[in-house]
Amino acid sequence: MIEISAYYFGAIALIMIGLYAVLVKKNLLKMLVGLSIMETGVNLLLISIGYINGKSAPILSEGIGPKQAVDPIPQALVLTAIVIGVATTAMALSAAIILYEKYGTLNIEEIRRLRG
Amino acid sequence: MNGQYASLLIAIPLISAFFVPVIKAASKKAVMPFLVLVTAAQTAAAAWVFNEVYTTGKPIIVMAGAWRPPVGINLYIGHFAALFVFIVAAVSFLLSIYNFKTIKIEPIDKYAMLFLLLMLGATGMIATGDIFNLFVFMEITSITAYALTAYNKTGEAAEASMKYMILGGIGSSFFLIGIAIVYGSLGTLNMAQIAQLAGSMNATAAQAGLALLIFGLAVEAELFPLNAWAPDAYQAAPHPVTVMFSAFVVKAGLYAAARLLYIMQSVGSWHSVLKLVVIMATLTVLVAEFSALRQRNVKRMIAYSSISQVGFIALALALGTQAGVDAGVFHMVNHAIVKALLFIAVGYVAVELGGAEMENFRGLGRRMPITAFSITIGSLAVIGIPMFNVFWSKLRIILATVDVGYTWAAALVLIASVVEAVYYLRLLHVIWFEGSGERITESAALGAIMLLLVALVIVIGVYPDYVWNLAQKAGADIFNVAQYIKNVPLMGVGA
Amino acid sequence: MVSILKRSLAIITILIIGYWLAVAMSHVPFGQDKMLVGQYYLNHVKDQTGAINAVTAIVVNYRGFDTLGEVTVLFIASTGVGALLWKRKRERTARVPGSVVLTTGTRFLFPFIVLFGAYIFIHGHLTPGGGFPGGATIATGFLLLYMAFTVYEIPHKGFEVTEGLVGMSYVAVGLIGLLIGSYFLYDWIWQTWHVGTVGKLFSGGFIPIIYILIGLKVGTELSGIIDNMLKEGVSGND
Amino acid sequence: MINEVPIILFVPIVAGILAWVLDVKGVRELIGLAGAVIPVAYLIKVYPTVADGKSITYALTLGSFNMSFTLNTMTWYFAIIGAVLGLTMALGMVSTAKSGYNWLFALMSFTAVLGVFTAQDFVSFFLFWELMTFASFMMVLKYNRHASLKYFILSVIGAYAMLLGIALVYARTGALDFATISQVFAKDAQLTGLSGMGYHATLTFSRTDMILLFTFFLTAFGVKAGAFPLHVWAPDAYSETDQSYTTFFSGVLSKAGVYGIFYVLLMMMGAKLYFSLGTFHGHPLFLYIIAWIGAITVVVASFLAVLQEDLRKLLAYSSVGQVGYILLAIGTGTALGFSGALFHVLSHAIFKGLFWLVTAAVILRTGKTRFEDFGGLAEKMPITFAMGLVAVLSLAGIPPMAGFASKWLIYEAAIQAHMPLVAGAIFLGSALAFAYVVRFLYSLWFGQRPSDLDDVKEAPAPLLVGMGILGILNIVFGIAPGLVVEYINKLFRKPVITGNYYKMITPNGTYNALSVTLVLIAGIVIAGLLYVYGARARKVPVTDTYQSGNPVTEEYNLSIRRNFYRPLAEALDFWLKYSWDRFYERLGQLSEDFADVLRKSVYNGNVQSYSWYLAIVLLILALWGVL
Amino acid sequence: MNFDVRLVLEVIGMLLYATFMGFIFMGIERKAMARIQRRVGPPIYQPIIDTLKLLGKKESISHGFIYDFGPIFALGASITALLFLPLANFQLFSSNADLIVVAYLLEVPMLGIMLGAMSSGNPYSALGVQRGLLTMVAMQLPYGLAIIAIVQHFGTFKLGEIVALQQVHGWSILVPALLLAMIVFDIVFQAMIGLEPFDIITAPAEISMGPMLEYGGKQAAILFTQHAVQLFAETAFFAILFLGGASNLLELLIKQIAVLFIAIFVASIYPRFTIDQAAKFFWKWPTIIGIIAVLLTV
Repeated sequence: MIEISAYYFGAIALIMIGLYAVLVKKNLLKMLVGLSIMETGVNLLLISIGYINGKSAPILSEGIGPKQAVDPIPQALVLTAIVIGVATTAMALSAAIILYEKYGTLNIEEIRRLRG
Repeated sequence: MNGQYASLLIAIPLISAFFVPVIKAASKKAVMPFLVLVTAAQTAAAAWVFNEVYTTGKPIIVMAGAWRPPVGINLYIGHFAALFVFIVAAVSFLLSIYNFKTIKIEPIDKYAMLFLLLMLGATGMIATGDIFNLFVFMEITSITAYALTAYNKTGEAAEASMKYMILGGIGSSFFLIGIAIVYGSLGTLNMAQIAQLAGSMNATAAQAGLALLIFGLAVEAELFPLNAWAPDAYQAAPHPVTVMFSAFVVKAGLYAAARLLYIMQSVGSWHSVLKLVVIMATLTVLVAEFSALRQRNVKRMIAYSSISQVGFIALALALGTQAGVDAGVFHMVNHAIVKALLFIAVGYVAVELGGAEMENFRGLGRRMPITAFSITIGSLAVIGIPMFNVFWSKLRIILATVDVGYTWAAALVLIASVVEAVYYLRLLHVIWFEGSGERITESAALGAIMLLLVALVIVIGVYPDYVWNLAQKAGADIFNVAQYIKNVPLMGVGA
Repeated sequence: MVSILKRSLAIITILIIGYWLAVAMSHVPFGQDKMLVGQYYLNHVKDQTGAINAVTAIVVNYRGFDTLGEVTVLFIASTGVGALLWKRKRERTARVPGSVVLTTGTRFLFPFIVLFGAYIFIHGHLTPGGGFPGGATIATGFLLLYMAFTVYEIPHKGFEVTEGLVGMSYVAVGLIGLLIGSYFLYDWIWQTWHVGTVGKLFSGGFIPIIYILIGLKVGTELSGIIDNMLKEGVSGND
Repeated sequence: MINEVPIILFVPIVAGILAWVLDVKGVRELIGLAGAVIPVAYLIKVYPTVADGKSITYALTLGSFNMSFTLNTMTWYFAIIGAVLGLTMALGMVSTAKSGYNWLFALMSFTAVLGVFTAQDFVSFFLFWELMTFASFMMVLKYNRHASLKYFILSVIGAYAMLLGIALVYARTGALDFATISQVFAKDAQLTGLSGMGYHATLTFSRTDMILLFTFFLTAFGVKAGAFPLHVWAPDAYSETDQSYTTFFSGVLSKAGVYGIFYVLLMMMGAKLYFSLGTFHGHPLFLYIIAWIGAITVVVASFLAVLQEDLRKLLAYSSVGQVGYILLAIGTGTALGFSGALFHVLSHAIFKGLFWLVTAAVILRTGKTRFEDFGGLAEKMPITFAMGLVAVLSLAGIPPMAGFASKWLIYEAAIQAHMPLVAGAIFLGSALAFAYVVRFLYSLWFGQRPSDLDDVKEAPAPLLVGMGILGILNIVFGIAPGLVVEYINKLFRKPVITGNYYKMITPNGTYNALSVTLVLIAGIVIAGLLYVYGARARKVPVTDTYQSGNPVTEEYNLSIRRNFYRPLAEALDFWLKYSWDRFYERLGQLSEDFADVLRKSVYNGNVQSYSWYLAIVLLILALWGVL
Repeated sequence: MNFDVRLVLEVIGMLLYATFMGFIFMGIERKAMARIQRRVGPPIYQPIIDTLKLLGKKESISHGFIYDFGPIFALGASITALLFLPLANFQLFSSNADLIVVAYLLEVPMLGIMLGAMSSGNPYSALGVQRGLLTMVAMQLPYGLAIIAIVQHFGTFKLGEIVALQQVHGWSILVPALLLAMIVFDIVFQAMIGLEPFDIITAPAEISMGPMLEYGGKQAAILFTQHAVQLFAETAFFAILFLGGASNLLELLIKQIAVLFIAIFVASIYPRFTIDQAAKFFWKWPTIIGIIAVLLTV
């Protein structure tokens, strides 16, 4: 069996839970929630990559020199990724609103006018 | 002007997009003309960059904030990017005129912003030299695309958009995981540096990372079976947006995938990844062409055709040879022109006759002769008739494919091409030899646009050398990774 | 039956994929120093940007392009939501007015929330936070207003114009850099003039300026999204 | 550098485009005609050069492919056939073409065919090949969608097979020009020959490669030549277009396939194919296959031609059958056979061209195509009838005609090559040819004339000129086959067939066309004397015939117009149940259904399924990564 | 070709001889048939009388130029075919054309007859034409195979050489393969000279002489003459190919009559086939035998 950190495990587990929701849930909103969970998992994964044992946040105020800080880049990336996630979710939700208006349902199996 | 002004390519659309609300507050009518202005400016800037890159023969490295890579993010406007940024800008310019006729649904100001941002996203994706920045631009592109797909606000549009979002969301998540793995292994995000260090990655991690990156991009690049969103989105999106999808959005994805593929070529399992992409590309071509065969909606039919052509390009890019990449780039250019032409014409018909159903095309030759002529030339070009541009790139692709030994792939895509010929020719028959109707006055501006594209198709078809040279240079830009690394002025951080 | 089959298939699938990811990640050791470019940032952040928050410095300065893109993404979201939910005439349809506690609390808290948000983005280069959290905080204030008052609406036009102007200013700041330092998004304030002392409020080059802009922008955009989502089209239209 | 070659090549298409753009009645005909005359004139001008064995080359670079076009002894022969037919086509089209569209694509295919014949590298060969397919397809599309699609699909399958072949050659040799590739093949053939003797060498092309190449190119050329079983497009396509154009279409375009087989399969890779594929009963296997394809094509197409009820279809099947003769002759693998094939290329072009012009004239004047609607036109269109008779005599292989000379060579070649069954096919085929041309004669020209054809006029002058050219050529080359044979000998750089202008001497046979002609004339004169000696004849109408004592009125139809060869169909009923055409149609239908199923099940509209696709890809990646 | 007086005389003499003998053959045919059927039959010279009578008719009708030209062409072609055969010691033009040419020339008269018949406009004639052509189609395959067998065996197309080789090595029919070929050829021969069971083309009782139906007067006379010449040429052809040719006219005549009698016997035994039966028949046994013959001689 492989050795894997709990943080990684947690992040991957979140991603997989999200994927599971997307693959199984019939309700559109639940699928979107699944997507969000995936994004969260990815963000967690990303940020846990930057962690270095025993170091603190990369704010170089008193007592924390360049050698005492964790990798700042993943944090910056995650900041961006979160915003992107928010944007996607917002878009998805507004599309869902329209869908509900036009189809009267959020069941994914009934939203199938475009096919073939 | 120094090369850093190439950053205007990003700045112009962005600042203009932000300016739109201000303009709208002043006069709502000014929005569309403003769009024309901006795209014209962008085209001018892109033309300047293009000229600069191709005359000096050196790429322009835009370093944001004066930080040398890998510390800062750099834009790498090499031969490929210069060429494609120009295509993006020029197509957008044409579309900004096309918008007048096709976009009637409010709110137009929002549409204008999204339009500019889609252009921006594609430009950025093509130009960037940083893998995370690529992700950001990819998201800009795709979120704009989601919004624009649903722009018509019909049920179909929202449905298509939703499909696109879910698949795109999954794709981008996994892409990000890929980034995480790469960053975690190498500690850098700069593509040139990744290329330098890729060989030192742990084989398993590298394989997974590369696979995930390609997976994420393949969703954007419409490779089967990750392209299920594409026909719906193409069909439901407003016509200019469809043109953009086909002409450059998907190309940006393809380019990004190709770029990542080649910079990671020292990864152990590189060849297997290539083979995988070849298989997917071949399947893309096959499935898309067969799906288009009985299509009753012409726009959707052409969408399928577009997907299949994308498969062609992906096939060429994944061959792993210089010839293949050159051919792929050449096909990208040709496909951008031809599909822009087709979608513009079909969209125009749909606007004038109330839908892109096959029935509306009966007697089109008599009703809208210029449009019908454009569709004809476009279709013939796609089929690969000589004297039209696609012929050359298809020929190149097949030669390159067999050269690598993928005779089966070449055979399969050619079979698919036969199918393609069938449905296009059926369309042509419907247009010219069936039905009739009263003449419709065609818009002069659109006629001019279409004829311009027709002229391009024919000129490249008759004299392909110029574009082929461009494509060769652009192909070398993608393929020659050593040169790429050399071109990026990496500062010696860590390396 | 089908559902069970599907579920079990899904579970098997995600287990395999998860296992694969785990295997891949196991080669990216956790908690170890893998920094390459990161270390460079930590070493030079103070003298090169004048900020002590390395993350902020990276976000705004070193990787300014990302942030520009990020702002754009949010802008797209707001525009997109606006475009999708656009109706010729829209109204709020909330029926139940907020309770006394809520309304009073909101009235009382709103200025502080805004202030706090402002604080966050102004001090972005010194403390954790920055434009995005700050803007989000401000938007929470407006959300509170929406929840408390059934008729409340943000001043759309003003918000939209602000959004645009602020965004333009951001790009303009970048372009000024291009003019002064001949690099886009060049930190002309710090690198040219070295304004301020490291660790104090007036430092960090253009980080505070950009964060203020971002804060405003995020605030207005998120508020706009909230507004759009809360309203519904009046019947008979579209 | 501009020499004759580019002029010959590009004048027609330029003229076509001009005619299409201007599209003024009168002007477009003039331009089109000019576009067809100029190549002929220039080709005649360069005749002394090519006859000397020199060649004229025109090279250009397009898309960084080096292309070259050469007129040499070989290519000139095909080019002049194409050009003359093109000229007659243009003459015909002056009368029959109603729009610039026809001129554009007819002349485009003119250029394309010349390009195919003169190309010296695979790129230009393929380019013009495609152009040719496309132009001819457009000519058919205007008249019939189904026929044109069938034609196009098969052609494109062929073209793509060729493309694969080209790509394979390119992959192995890195070259695209014929000269280099020929050298590589020649060298490789030697090595293969050596390795057969126990000497080990690394070969450029393996046996599998050669089998692939042979299949690819044979498919490509077979489609265009209309070889069995890829012939099904031909009858429909030949008939569903402007009949003046069919002159060219059937007379020349099908020869492109023959040219390809001759040039690529035989001259370029013949030796290599021979060594790689081995022999069968002493014949090189690949030639044996070609010969049998030819033989089957002859028999099948001729049988079907006999049974047709439509004038155009009959001629179309006949075209297919005649091309079968050419393939068969090539398949004999002897110099004599090749000579016969080349000669038959010429004679088929001129007699079938003549046939189609006659058909064009008839259809133009009557507007009918089915045999049951015709009759008694000989009186109304005597010159056309005379020309039709020449064509009939030539096709049926009546001695002093071009058709006989070439057929005779093929007989000799096939029998001498010890391919008796194949030769038997020729006997059968020529009897069938006899049968179907008689049908042509009877239904069109003789018998009782339907009353609605009473005011039919003689064919228009340009058409008559076109027919005249071809008719005279038929007779000239028939009486003096040496003219052609002498030229063909130059191709082989040795006298394959000796003799003089009138006499052909093969190793084991002779044919003196002039003496046959003279004796025939003498015989006719003798018979004529007998006739003159007899009492004067009184002319009576056609209906005034013996009818077992039954008086017949004018309205009573005395001609057998429908199902003329019914008994044959009855004798063949077992075989007629099977049809390749139907087979292909069904195949097409099947693939369309398949496409439907695929489309509906893959793109089923459910985004969850789509997500599953993604998951499956991930799963595959995962399995591949983990395992 | 230089003008050769001797050749001209030979040609004229041979034509007269052949025509005369051809008529006699026709007479023999009728007489023998009658004798077999236990009738008296007309005198052997009856065809000559018939022909002269027809030629002497005061008036004949014509359906147009082709109607007249058809028989003339047919006769001309028959004469041509005849003159290219090496008849005994008379080589005539035979060095100018070989087996294939002659085989073709022997079919050309058919075209003339067809032309004339078709232009007559009589449906029976048309039927005759159809039957004639179908018979030809049917018989051509075995016919071709027989000829191929000959050529393959002797390795030459030249009739003169074939005759010479037979004179040296013995008759063709002594070779087993060529015997088979001869059998095939003999079956075909019935059809060539229009006798039962393959007299489908004229089928007197069914379609009233088919192609010849409309003809009377001088045209009919020409057709009779043509038939005579053709009969002579074909029997000679048979003799040349299989019976070792001849060194003088008498020998040739004997062989021709022998051939003729075989044909007559066969004809009087078998009833007429319908046309599709004929086709099926020809494509079955004669073809198979022919294939065996050619494969044996490869």
